[in-house]
Amino acid sequence: MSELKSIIEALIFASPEPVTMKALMKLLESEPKEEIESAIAALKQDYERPGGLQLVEVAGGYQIVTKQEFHEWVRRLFHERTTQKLSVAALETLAVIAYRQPVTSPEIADVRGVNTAGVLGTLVDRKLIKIVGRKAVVGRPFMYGTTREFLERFGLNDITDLPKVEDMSELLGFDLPAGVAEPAPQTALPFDALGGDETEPIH
Amino acid sequence: MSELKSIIEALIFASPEPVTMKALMKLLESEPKEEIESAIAALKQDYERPGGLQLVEVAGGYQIVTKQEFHEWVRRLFHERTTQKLSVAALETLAVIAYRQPVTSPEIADVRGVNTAGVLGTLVDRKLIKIVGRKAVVGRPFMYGTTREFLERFGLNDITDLPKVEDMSELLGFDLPAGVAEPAPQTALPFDALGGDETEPIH
Amino acid sequence: MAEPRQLEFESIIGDLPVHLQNFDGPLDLLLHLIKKQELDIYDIPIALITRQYLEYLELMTELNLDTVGDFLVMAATLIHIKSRTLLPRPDPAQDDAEEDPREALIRRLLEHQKFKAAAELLHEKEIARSAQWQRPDTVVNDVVGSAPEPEVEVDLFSLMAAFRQVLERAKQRPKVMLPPEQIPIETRITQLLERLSETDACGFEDLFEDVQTRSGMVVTFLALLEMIRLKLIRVFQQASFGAIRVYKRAQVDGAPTFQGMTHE
Repeated sequence: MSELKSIIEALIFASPEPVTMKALMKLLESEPKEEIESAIAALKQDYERPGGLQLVEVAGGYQIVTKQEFHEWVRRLFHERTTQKLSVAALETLAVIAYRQPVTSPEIADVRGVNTAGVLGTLVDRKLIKIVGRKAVVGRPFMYGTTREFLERFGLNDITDLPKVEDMSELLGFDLPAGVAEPAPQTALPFDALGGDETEPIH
Repeated sequence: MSELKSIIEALIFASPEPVTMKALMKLLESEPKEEIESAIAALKQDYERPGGLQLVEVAGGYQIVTKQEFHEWVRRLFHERTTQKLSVAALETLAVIAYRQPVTSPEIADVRGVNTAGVLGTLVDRKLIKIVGRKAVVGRPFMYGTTREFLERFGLNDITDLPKVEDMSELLGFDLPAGVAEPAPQTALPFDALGGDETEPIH
Repeated sequence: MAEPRQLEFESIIGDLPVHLQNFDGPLDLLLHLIKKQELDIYDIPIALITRQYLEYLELMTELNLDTVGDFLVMAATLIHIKSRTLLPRPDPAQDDAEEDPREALIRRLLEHQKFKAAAELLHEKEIARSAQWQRPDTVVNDVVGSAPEPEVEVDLFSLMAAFRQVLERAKQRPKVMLPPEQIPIETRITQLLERLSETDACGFEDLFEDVQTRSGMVVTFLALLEMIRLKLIRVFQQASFGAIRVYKRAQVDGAPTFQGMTHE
């Protein structure tokens, strides 16, 4: 029965786990076991055709997966995925740099509450941030700032064009926790840090 | 070329989101565009066969999903749907944004007759809309537009895929006489607002 | 037996349009009134509709609904339109640019209606789409080996939202208490001596007037103890729990000297 085969295919495709015969019998309770079995046999045969997918038996159930021979392509898909998007950690780091620049790695880690050294490399590779100088403190850490590409990407004329935290709360209808929007030294949004005197520009 | 078709099928299957032509061209850089296009055409035809799965075009890309007609069967696999429902207010606000984008909060409130700030927050949180720029008027209010997630959720390929006004007469229960349905600057439904000159696009 | 009570309640609002929560704003309510009476949207009997609208508004006010505000503006508009219909029409030859408020209202109603319909069509699309099931992510984990890191689209909003997220998280973290800038005791002694030189004696509390922080108070107190030891001041209390007064002392021979004093 062709419709039964199609239903089983849809079920196997959509199930987060391999679908066992037992599960199928429960889901298709009005169908006799033999009918289900022969539908599965027919489906298996369907998947013998050339194509990118295969029907495998795993953990006592059935599952549709890509064929082994294409694994390299699939792997590549996940590698390439990172051109348009950023991980949450990278985006947060970028946000801190955008609003607080110039800022050092320890300072970013301090605001985010986690170490972000690895992410900085990604952002530099993507040309969204660059090293803008060194801070005149112990260890002379690099200071990071956003690039021209960053401005272009976000459609900003210059960095003062970034929406303020206050704008966000007003327009999105949520309140910022008290103190955050205030220009306290730890939370200040503005760009007063740009070209501050503790910086040593490179070249 | 049958192998190319298989690779594309594997990629579409494995991708967590619809695979665009652009992404395919990047992944398969050694293949000429025409080859990829004809492979996709052939794959589309393959999916015309009876079965539980279909190849759909959504959010500007291709995706393999189960056929609608088996929805009830598949639903049995899950205890409940994980996607949350949208309220009528959210849906109506979304409609205004979808057809009028880019559009500001006061403009939306004007059409809906109520302030929608709270709903906007919800829609932003659910990634169905996003800020796309600021309007060059007093106060420089944010302009909102729909996201890729919006297209995915509603099964639209792109924004021109939205149901047309003509399809609405039935729902409206009356005909729109000439003059009223005319695309007057303030009342037009279609997509004339996209890229209007008073806007400052963000990307 | 809740039923009779409910009936009673329904009879109160029986001749009123509908359930209150059904309306999302004044345009919604107006559309409902028009539809319910099968009125022609292009030729609304303004007197009738205004009366019904106001009745409804009155009920809302009685029930103390907090959305009344949105509805008041529309009431004003309706009354304005109604009053205009009572006035003699202006000379049609005199074409003034101002739009007829009635036409403006009709336009808004149609517009609103159109988007309600659009929302319905969207909802149909949504239902159709939700009947299409996607491959669950777990299957790909099996293929690729590990779950790819969740990623977000990079745009201005996500950037802002990320920053807000960081700030909120920072807010929730217990603050590291940095030792506040401390005034050295020597400096405080000099300050206090200056203060006492203006008056020969003052109240003990008065010497704390200019400090706000706890640490400032501690420093002031330590400074006072030191000043007593150096015999720079004398402290008197009238009675138990009485006011404490601080007197400046002339320098006493043989007393340890305070290094910070400049006039020595």
